Amino acid sequence: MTEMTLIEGLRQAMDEELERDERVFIVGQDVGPRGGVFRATQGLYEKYGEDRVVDSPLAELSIIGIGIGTALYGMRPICEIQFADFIYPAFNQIVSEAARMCYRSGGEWIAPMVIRVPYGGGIGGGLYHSQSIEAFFAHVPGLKVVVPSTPYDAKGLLKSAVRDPNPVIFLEPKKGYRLIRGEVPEDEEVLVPIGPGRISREGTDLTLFAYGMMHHYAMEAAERVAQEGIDVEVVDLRTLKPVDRETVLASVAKTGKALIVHEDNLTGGYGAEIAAILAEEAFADLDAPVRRLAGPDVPAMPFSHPLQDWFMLDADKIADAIRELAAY
Amino acid sequence: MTEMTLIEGLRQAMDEELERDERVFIVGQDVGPRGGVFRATQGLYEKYGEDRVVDSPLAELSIIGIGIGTALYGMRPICEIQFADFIYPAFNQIVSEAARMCYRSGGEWIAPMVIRVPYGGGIGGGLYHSQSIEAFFAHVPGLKVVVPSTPYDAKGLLKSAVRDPNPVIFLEPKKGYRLIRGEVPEDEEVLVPIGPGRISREGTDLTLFAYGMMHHYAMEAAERVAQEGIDVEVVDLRTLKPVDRETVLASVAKTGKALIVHEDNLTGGYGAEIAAILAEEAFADLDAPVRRLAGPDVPAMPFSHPLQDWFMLDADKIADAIRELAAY
Amino acid sequence: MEAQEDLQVDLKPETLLEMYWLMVLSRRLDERTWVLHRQGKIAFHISSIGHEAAQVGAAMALRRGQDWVVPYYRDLAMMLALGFTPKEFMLGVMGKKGEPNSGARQMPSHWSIRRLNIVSHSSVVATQAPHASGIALAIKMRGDDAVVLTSIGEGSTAQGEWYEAVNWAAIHRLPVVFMVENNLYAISVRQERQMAVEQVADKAAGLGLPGVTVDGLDAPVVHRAITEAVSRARSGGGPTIVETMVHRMTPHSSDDDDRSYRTREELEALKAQDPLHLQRDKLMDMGVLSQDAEREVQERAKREVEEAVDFATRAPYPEVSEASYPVYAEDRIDD
Amino acid sequence: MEAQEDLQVDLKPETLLEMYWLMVLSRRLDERTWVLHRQGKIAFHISSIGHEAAQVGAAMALRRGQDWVVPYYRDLAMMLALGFTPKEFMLGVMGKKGEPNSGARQMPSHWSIRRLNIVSHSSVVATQAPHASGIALAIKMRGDDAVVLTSIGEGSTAQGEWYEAVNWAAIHRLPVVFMVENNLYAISVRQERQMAVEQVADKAAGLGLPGVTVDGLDAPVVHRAITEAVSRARSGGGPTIVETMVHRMTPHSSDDDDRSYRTREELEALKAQDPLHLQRDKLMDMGVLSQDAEREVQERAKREVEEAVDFATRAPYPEVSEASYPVYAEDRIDD
Ligand SMILES: Cc1ncc(C[n+]2csc(CCOP(=O)(O)OP(=O)(O)O)c2C)c(N)n1
Ligand SMILES: Cc1ncc(C[n+]2csc(CCOP(=O)(O)OP(=O)(O)O)c2C)c(N)n1
Ligand SMILES: [Mg+2]
Ligand SMILES: [Mg+2]
Repeated sequence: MTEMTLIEGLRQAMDEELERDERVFIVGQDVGPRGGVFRATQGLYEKYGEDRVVDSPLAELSIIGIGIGTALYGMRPICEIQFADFIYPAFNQIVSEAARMCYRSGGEWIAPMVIRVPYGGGIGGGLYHSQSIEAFFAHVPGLKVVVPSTPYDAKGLLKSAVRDPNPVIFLEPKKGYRLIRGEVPEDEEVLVPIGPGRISREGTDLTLFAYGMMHHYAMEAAERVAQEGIDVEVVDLRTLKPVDRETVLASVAKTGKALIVHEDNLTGGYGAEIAAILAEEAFADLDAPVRRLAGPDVPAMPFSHPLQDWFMLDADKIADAIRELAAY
Repeated sequence: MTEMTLIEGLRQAMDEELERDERVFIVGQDVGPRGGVFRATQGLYEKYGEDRVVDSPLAELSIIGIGIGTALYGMRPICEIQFADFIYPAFNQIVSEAARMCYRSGGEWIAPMVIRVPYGGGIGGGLYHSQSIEAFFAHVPGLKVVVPSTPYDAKGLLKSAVRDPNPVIFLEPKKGYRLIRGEVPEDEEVLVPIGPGRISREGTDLTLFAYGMMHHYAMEAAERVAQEGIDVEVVDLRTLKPVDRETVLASVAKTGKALIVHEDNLTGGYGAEIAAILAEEAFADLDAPVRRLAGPDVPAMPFSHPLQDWFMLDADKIADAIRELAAY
Repeated sequence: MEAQEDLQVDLKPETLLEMYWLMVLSRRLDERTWVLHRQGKIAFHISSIGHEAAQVGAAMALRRGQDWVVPYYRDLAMMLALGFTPKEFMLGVMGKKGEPNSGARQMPSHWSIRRLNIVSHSSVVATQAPHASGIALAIKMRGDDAVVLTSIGEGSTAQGEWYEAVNWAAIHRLPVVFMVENNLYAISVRQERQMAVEQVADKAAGLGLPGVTVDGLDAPVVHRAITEAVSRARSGGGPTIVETMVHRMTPHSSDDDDRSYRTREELEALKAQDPLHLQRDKLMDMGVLSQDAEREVQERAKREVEEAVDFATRAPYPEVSEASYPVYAEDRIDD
Repeated sequence: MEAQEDLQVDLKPETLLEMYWLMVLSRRLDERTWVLHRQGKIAFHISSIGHEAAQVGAAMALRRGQDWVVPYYRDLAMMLALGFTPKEFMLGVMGKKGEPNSGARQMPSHWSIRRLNIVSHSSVVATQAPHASGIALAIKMRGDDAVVLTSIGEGSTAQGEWYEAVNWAAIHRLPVVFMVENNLYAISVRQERQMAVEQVADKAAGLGLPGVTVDGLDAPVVHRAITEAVSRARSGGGPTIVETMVHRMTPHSSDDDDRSYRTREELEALKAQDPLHLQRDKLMDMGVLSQDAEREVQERAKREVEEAVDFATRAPYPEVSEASYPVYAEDRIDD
């Protein structure tokens, strides 16, 4: 076991997959000599050369569209979108093309590819370097949407995503790149399956659903309220699409209460789907209203620090929501 | 009062607004001499000329981006996207730009514009001429999302949308363009406010939430089950963003049961938000699980008739869902 | 446009006859589909009438089944020239089970034929162009010697998708040919409203690759232009834009009515220059096509088309269960 | 690039001095902001150092406050030349209350100054270009005589957004100038990876409008090129691409470290051609700028910059409640 950061887990995953399979390559802005603006691909250009780590033009739709083309030919592209906020120019290629390729061709053509996307706020990035985008893509059949919250999962899920035969939107909580540290075995291959959620803390009083950076804060909040006698079960959803309904429902069947946390705007956010699943299928189990704690419904996270703090969730805000729900 | 079709209501609305305000103009593909591929703008080019009814290049992002520019200068563009399925190239301009303009400039700049979008299936359009897209946009703060289901509302809401100081995504149930008929007064100005939902049928046993073409079928289904003694309240949501929470909650407080119907894919669809609102705020009122009846989670509506019928909702399927929920 | 010398001489008589046969087959199949539509037997048709010479000329410049093709909806004649059959087409038109493009999931004329390296495309115009560049990038990465041909209408070159795709190909000198079928209309919108240049090929100068405009009513002329572009691509010389000037001799599709935006005189003038007739007359002048052979070609085409209609009419619709998969690659039946 | 005759003669000495003053002011402000960043007092800076001559030359070719400007993040010097103040800039850098671009909602250098017709833009590159064409379309529709100037980096012209925007302007001959600030880099990616043409101005040929490339280190040269483009636009002659060759003399932003992708020698060579020094030396040679005047300019700039820093440092942060509005136009305070 070695301790490493989230971004180190990601970098190792790419390194190992590039090594393992010559069909794998990386394409994106500044991924080459620069090693990515967050340094996720650092050293890979030097190791694998410019044919395997390709600096794209500043044109997101082409990163995805080109990626799809190479995938149709049998390659396994890892496409990097520099910030989640810049994925919208490629929305058409992702939603109309990558997601529908398998179905529309009756399975004759597939587009296995990973779309790596640093997302989320709290880093002084203002409206356009802080966004969360999972709700858009978790709505689209044909896509898988994955969000790791630990270095182990970051490595293991990214390696699985590279080997997955479908387009995978791989969301990386960028605030946690260097902040989140954890143990990752060195001597064995780390592969985490896409699909299953993970009960990261067992508890009995209520279930807290989270992912990415919010999972990190959720664990902090759960520890804090534990001292007050509130026993929170925390579920790290990890795969948002397809979601692990069994784990979601089983946990709420046990605790009777559900709190869903995400940074993205509340209305129509990913939490709505979890709440809806519970409203449909956990009716008899619920002892309290479902509670969503999410980013406010303003267009995006403001820059100025006090304003950003107002938008951004943290362990304090989550702990408050836990206390309120537990008291119901 | 005159009876007219939905599309006639839309055409009259545009005609009147072009007449009323010289800042209003139409831009889109084939909106000029062709009068739109659905004939929504028929006759307007001849009446108002090529400066007010502008055939755009085949390039959606530019239709929206240009529209935003004109709006910044004080114009009131009505942008037509030919089919909902073709809006994704413009996703970036809509989400990053139009929706965030007011907030990001502290209100100094606004982008008042209407984005008219024929949507929905059941017309043999296959994967790319049948899509529903409301969930994507109803998630975006700064946008309003409107869906009329009657000629009266089509006319009255479109006129309100043109006068609204914000970007409005105006979704038109294209299957109903000529199928849905209704009374519209001729001698008075028809304006329907954006925001309020409408109880289109009072009932006591359960509440059925619908919009657009599905509202049409919902009414049919409600009449059908009425003969079996099930008294359904139907709510035509009309404005999806911002949604009329009061009407939603008041109706369920009365009936205790909620069925939400939409054509779009189930997971992460618009129904999730309604279900979530109910799960959060109608906990004490609900006598049964919330039920969503929606398009299946396949990438889009298939072409071949039997396959399309499998995907598409209709009055029969809605009636079945009503019966099941009523029996809970 | 390129000066058009007597190019026919480049090609063997068999090749010229094959070209003509494919054009006739496509035309008869296309016309028959319009009739089915008028009879209310099918829901939708989009036609390649007037584009056949360009499409057949282009397809025959490829190594069929080895090179890759990323087409668009108007490419019926191109598909036939690549080995797609009238029966397969009719299954698609009628939305019948086993329709090879999409298992009847997509509208007719949305091509995808795996065995021929013909890649699935959507209805969203220009989205296919980046795929073509991507395939070409993969070919280059793998060191293979295949070439990609992708086609598009002139109107659709207004999309940023097309610009970005061509830009990639030009930067990386990828083995791809961007064929443009310029019929001057995008549904009702004329070229002047789509671009400020005279020819789509003029866009090449702004993207850093060669571009040519050729007479798309003349299959051998197109054949030569595409052959040149393909051999440049195959030998590492990079991409080319080949614009073929064609006629859209029908409304945009069976949903369209073109009377609101073009005069009947304009249409008649187009029809007077029917690529099928031009080709026939040339071949007859050259002595390559006899009256008898012409009759035979027509009869054979008619026969094949009727067989296709019968076959597809009798074919079953898909099982309803087919609509539910494959959403993900692991849902594929043969997985 | 255009032949560069002695263009200085076109401009009055006061104008030349005003240009120089604005360049100096921008540079001192910019450098001071880097210092604040190194001191850990601010979170982010993106610099216009090396672009000042082009930006000031361009801004001064406009009717300030009447023409419209749709800029991008690197345009500090342009903003100052249009009437934006150092105090306003510093408020934005520090995220303080009343910051006029966005009320401290956006990152620094995301311009929006209503009173100067400077339009709000996002961080998403190239999205501003269609807005510029749209404003120009509205100007044409209303029969007004304003002109739009929009700026962008060379890398961002790879976006389909830019292509579609320029295409509209060319088709409709709109009164807009597409200024490109070509510093050869998009963060780390060099121009050769962004396009296959030698110059961004070469893209004009493919879009059907004029395009020129000029020395962006020489403010009067840029001034002349933009003046010509503006007067063409104003008189109905349509849009122009004006590419200015500039130097990015800093890393991309305070988040960047350019050592991984460009050598120190390359950077030193750029710095040896500092537009500020070039301009100073020319004005001194011409006798327009004396040693005393130079000292005064520098001191005044320093003073104004320090005043701005003090002012912004003392200014309060926004109230937290400000974060919640205006999501919709009706939420605006003064509505
Ligand atoms: C993105 C997108 N927008 C609009 C449409 C609707 N549409 C289908 S074909 C077409 C015109 C295409 O014209 P062109 O590219 O010239 O090809 P042609 O049909 O003339 O061969 C339009 C507007 C579409 N399919 N996709
Ligand atoms: C759509 C989008 N993709 C990526 C980015 C991240 N990014 C910000 S600036 C930049 C480089 C821009 O280069 P260029 O256009 O040449 O302008 P310069 O910064 O050199 O002036 C990149 C990649 C972005 N802001 N927007
Ligand atoms: Mg065309
Ligand atoms: Mg640059």
